[in-house]
Amino acid sequence: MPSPIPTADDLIRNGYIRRRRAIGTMMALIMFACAALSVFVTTAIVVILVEESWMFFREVPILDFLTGTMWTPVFTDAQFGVLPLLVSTLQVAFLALLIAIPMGTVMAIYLSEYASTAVRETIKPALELLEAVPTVVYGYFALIVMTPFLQKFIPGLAGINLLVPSIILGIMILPYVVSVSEDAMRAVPNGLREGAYALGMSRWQVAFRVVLPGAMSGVTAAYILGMSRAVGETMVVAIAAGQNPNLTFDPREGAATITAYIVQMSLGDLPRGTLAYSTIFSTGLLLFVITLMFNIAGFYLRKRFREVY
Amino acid sequence: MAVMTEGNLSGAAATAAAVGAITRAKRIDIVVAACGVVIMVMAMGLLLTLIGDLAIRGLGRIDYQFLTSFPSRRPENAGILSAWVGSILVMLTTAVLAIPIGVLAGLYLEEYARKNWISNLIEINVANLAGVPSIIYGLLALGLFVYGLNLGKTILVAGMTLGLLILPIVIVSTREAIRSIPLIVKEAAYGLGADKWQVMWHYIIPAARPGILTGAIVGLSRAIGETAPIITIGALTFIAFLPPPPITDSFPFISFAWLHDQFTVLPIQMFNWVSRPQEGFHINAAATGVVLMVLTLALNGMAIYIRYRLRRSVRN
Amino acid sequence: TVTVDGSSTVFPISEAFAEEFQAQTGNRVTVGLSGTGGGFEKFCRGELDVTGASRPIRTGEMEACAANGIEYIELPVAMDGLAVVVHPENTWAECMSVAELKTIWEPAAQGVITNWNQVREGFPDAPLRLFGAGTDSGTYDYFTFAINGVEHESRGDYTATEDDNVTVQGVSSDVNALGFLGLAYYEENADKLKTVAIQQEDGSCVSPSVETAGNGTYQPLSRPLFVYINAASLDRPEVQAYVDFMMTPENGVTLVQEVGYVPLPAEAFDLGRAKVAERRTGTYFEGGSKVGVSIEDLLASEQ
Amino acid sequence: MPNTIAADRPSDTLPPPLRPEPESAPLRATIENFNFYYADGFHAIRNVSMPILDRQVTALIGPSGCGKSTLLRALNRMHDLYPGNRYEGRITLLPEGTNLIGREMDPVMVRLRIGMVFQKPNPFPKSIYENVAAGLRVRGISDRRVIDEAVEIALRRAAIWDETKDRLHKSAYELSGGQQQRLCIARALAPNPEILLLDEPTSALDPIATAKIEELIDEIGKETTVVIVTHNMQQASRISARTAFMYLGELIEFGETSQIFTNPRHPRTEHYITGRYG
Amino acid sequence: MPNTIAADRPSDTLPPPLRPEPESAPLRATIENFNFYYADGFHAIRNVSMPILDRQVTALIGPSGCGKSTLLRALNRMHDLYPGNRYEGRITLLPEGTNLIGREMDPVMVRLRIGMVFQKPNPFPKSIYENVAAGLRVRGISDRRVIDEAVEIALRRAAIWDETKDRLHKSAYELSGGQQQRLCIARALAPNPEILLLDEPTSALDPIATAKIEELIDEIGKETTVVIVTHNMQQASRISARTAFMYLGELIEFGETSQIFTNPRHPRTEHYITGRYG
Ligand SMILES: Nc1ncnc2c1ncn2[C@@H]1O[C@H](COP(=O)(O)OP(=O)(O)OP(=O)(O)O)[C@@H](O)[C@H]1O
Ligand SMILES: Nc1ncnc2c1ncn2[C@@H]1O[C@H](COP(=O)(O)OP(=O)(O)OP(=O)(O)O)[C@@H](O)[C@H]1O
Ligand SMILES: [Mg+2]
Ligand SMILES: [Mg+2]
Ligand SMILES: O=P([O-])([O-])[O-]
Repeated sequence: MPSPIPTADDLIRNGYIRRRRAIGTMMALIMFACAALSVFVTTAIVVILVEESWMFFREVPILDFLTGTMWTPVFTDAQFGVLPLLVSTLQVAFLALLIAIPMGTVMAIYLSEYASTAVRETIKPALELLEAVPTVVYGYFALIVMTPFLQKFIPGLAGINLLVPSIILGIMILPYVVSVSEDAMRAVPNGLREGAYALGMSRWQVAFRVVLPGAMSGVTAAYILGMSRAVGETMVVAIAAGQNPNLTFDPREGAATITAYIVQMSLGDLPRGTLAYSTIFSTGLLLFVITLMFNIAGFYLRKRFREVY
Repeated sequence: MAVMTEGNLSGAAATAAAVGAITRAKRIDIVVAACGVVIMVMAMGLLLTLIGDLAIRGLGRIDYQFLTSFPSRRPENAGILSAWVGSILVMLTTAVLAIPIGVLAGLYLEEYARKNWISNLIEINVANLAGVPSIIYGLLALGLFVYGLNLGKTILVAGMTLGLLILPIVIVSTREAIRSIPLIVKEAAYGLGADKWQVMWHYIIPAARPGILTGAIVGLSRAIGETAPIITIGALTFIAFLPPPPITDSFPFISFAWLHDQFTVLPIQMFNWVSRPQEGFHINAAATGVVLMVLTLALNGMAIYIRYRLRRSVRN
Repeated sequence: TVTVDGSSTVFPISEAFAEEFQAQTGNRVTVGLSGTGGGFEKFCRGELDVTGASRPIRTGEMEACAANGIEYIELPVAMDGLAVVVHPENTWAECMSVAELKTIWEPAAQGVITNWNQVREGFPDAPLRLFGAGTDSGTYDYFTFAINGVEHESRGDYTATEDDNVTVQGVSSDVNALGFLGLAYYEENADKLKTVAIQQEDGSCVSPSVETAGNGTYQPLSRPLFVYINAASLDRPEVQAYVDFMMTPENGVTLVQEVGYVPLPAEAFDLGRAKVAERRTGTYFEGGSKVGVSIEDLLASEQ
Repeated sequence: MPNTIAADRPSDTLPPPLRPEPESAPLRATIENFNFYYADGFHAIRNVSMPILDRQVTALIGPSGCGKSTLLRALNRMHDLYPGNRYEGRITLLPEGTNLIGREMDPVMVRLRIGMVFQKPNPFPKSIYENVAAGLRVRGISDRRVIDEAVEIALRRAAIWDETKDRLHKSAYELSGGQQQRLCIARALAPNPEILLLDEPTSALDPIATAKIEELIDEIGKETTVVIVTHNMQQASRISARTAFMYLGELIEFGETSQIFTNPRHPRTEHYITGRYG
Repeated sequence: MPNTIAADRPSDTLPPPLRPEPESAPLRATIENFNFYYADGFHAIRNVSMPILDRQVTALIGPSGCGKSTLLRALNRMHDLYPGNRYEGRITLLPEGTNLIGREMDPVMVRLRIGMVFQKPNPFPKSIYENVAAGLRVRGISDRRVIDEAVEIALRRAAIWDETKDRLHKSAYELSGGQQQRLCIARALAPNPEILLLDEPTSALDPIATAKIEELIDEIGKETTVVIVTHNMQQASRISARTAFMYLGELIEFGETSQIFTNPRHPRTEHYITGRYG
């Protein structure tokens, strides 16, 4: 009785191998297509942003766009200086980082150098919940709860201001900063820590003098990627920082960010082909370029710390 | 120890001189640890305040009626039926689109791609996409899906938009899950004579499932709370009906008409209600916020649980 | 399905109609919130059956509709007032003239008028923070027309929002703020805001209210609200039914009142129904807002 | 004997490696002038030639790092999984005469012919039944009865049928280490491989499990060609017919197991089997 | 000699470990009845007693896993970094007589007295200068001149001054492996530790770097008490005055290095140093 189990030669003869190879090739192609889709998405983003803001930049020279101090594109005296939006965008991101960097760094150090495994394993997921809260919810929390509360302590704090959304954003990106920098700190080899302890260092000295410098490129990546997130965050600023394109360096005042402007314009109907429609793409393009720079810088820094150890 | 010129450094004297420094260091140590704890408590405190505040304002409003009614001009009659159904349908579309594509892409990058400039480019690209602001995806959707392809402001478009948004999350988590599969399992599979795709399909994907699932859930929980891209595609509408059901009573029993229907989702409904003048609607908004939070927290909890189980099973 | 979109001011009315109509007939109605201008854009592309408007159709929009062969029937549905609001602790801006408001809002004020003391001598030296409707809204169009004299022209450096609640929130939390919004929004937030009375031509100061808006004494900021119906859509029974539903006094009066607007007198509904039945298309207002339109004028418009 | 301390540096005075003598027993494969380079350029196997006897157990021994695993894994083209590795020479499968490491040879085809068991038991995270059936499914077999039968036969041959027959559909992870290794052997046996490769299959196991598996290999070796890597010289001497001794990537001596262990020709072989360093 | 094959199982017939004889040379520390348990309960050091001679090099040798590193790391309380580890017995620092592993003893204070160099060079991600200065800064020294001088002395003692004096403020990562290890020695030497511990300091290095470091240890051992773990027996015999041979957590034999290597008293010591298994 021939064995029911085919030998390799049987499999060749009955075409099974050929079929399998065909399936394998096909799946490899499909997989490649899926991976390439991500490149296509980026391309599509760039194409759409450039194409739709083409009309805008035909009317408004790029230099005027980037250096003008007044942004009133849909009003009678139309001005197309994006600086008010850009300044408040960067201001919010900067203030958010001012909160997230020290807090995040100390917390990452605490988790990687001080906390026991049990504490770390409990805190990290709990922190992630901070990131998971829908941003609309944060937005109203900022507007309705935080602002009135802080107005009691900060004189001159307008009801709609840059400060409160910055604080909220800082807390929102905190878990991200913590988790990326903690990863970097944990990648610092134990041998380095032991070397430091062997010299008689105490924990904080090991953490700040050895681990932190050792993890610096990863920690910097965390800051930069956090910055990118803060720059791109939308609903919190749209709701709580207001929609007035106000060129100000006083965080107690409200001012529209790029994202807030886009949301505000989208809330109405934007007929395609109008200048108003193209403004959201030109500002969107600017936003994309900024975050792209941060993201790529972050990518390389992260990659570097992975390579060092 | 005659060679030692600095007497203050030698032997026991060094220790004595160091005592001050040590005491100081110890104090700083305590301060740093305390800072860590305080910051943690502050962050968690904010989260709890937020949840608490939302719950105080909205929890009382949530009842059967609220969950099963359409929006209404009267806040006390209004409900979130169309919103949560819309959210679920959009999530479903998002999941069906993003998960398979993301998994296959992750598989390709981790197992198939040669290390060359193309794979390098794709890698940078995925890392960048993960950081592209969600509103940019909204602009992409507006320019490409709504106007470019004329698909309208439908569930399908929302699903595709959010699908693209979470694609990098799925890709990254898939890659991490695959990377953590022990080499010996993979070698065992190849050793049996399996070809690459068989190894992927029968061994790698099943083994990576928990990791992929966590990533997908985290992605979906992010998508469910996304507001900006949905606003951008223009879906701020009073919707007091449900899309056609996916299952029909006549052949072929399955209908995809719902994909092309208009919709609303929870964050949009919340946003809409907050912009009403009446206080009653603000309470409804808070209640919607509670529902939204419960959903995202539940999804995240699920992800954390799966990850926890995964870790335990790896340890064993 | 009946598709309704347009003015956010008219939205509560449309929503009420839609809700009741759906409950009674089972027909589906979607109501969007694109603002008057946005609504007309879509309407004239033929995407809508009904669009709400807080000002009459503009010439440009009429042309767009004509270009696409869209014929429309104009129906007034309610009267509304625009309220100029300040913080309750604002003690100086009790009553302001149209000229003063124009000083604040005209295009030339952009980047120039930034302090209260530039508005009137005696006003405090305090920053002036402005809130108001976005450019897609009829509220904006009507306000600019009534105050600045030219529709759709104003300064641009203020918080321009399609979401009136932003204005409520902004003004109620800032002593130095000034904003304008629909009367309904003010009434719901009367505890957080204070209205500024408007000095009439005769020198008297009139505060906005349902009464003064309805009887025409609050000028120039009371205005009619409209819906425009795509004439071709009326061939669809559900659209016809929806319009009939709107033009029934029980609905037209009670629902409008319920959502906080000034309803039209009963005879307006008969006129409206007749107009629909005869498919009388076009606009009475010939291309733009008119100041000082009273209920009587509206009735005349339907003759 | 202080000079033995230096023995871990290869001495230059030793005779060159012995070439294997021509075999009279029937051959299943021959390795000819085989060289292997890892991706980093490391020359791990140096010009090895040796026969593999049909239906016999061949043992590969030698100190850690000498290239035993590398050679074994070359036999079923495991190295192809990692880019940059390079084969040279010829490994001929007999009687067909195909070159297993030829460029035109699909590694999957090689692995369909040659099964492998690894050092650490590595069952799949599936049921016991599915583990054994895995190799059959890969070959496109889906007939339930065929699989049932093949699974039983394989589990019996791997001497683990009695322990598993009542829990075939339980997870393989519930088995002990020794049982898991026998399961892996069953898994490799199920599709009837032409050659079975075993890489230190007992090194992770306790003596009792080891004894069971040795017995089993003895049994299997009667019907299947087996190549086994082991660092346990008693094991090699107990179960193999031929033994190859490798050192620093070279084949030092190949011969009948009894001869290698009682009368090694090369001094380094002798050093190694008598338990000295290197 | 087939019976030596079995030598990797501990035989029951061997004599018990020898206790070290009383030392006549001056002592720097004594280990008494020392036991160590890892957090998982593993009893890694079993009742070890031995002296550490003042200004001499003491070598710890023994097969892999016997507990050499564990014992060495106990001497500066490295195990305290990982919760759950347990010490028993006494390690007395002389002449003060303080118990290094006493409960009331602060591990930081122990580490301030006893320096350590690890198997793999582990410079800090800082400049060469700051690496050497690190131990001084920890001790609250901030006077620039004092540090400058101490850095130079330490680098000279570690025989790396010439190679680094022109790039003191460059990153330590720019040095070669051997230079990094000498830098780590300089770092440990800079604060003048009372005892210097070295855990296989040359195992990651090539022969030339190794020779340099051996020379250096020889030099250092004249003025500082050194304990070194090594798996290289030639190294132990070359640089140490006393050698301790450990096996499976126990101290088998302790004595003068020359005696241990030429005339071991315990058969297991002999087996080990003559290069046999186990
Ligand atoms: N992936 C690799 N890349 C480069 N060199 C490798 C790789 N794998 C193994 N080697 C080297 O090849 C040599 C042979 O390794 P191999 O694993 O074959 O030894 P072995 O004889 O099986 O040893 P053991 O008994 O320890 O398993 C060793 O020197 C090893 O360091
Ligand atoms: N953290 C730990 N937890 C539990 N057991 C451990 C731990 N570290 C080491 N061991 C065990 O303690 C024993 C002694 O280990 P140690 O590192 O001291 O050996 P060693 O003599 O230094 O060996 P080598 O020469 O390989 O470095 C070993 O059996 C090891 O497995
Ligand atoms: Mg091996
Ligand atoms: Mg060690
Ligand atoms: O939304 P509006 O009514 O202001 O157009």
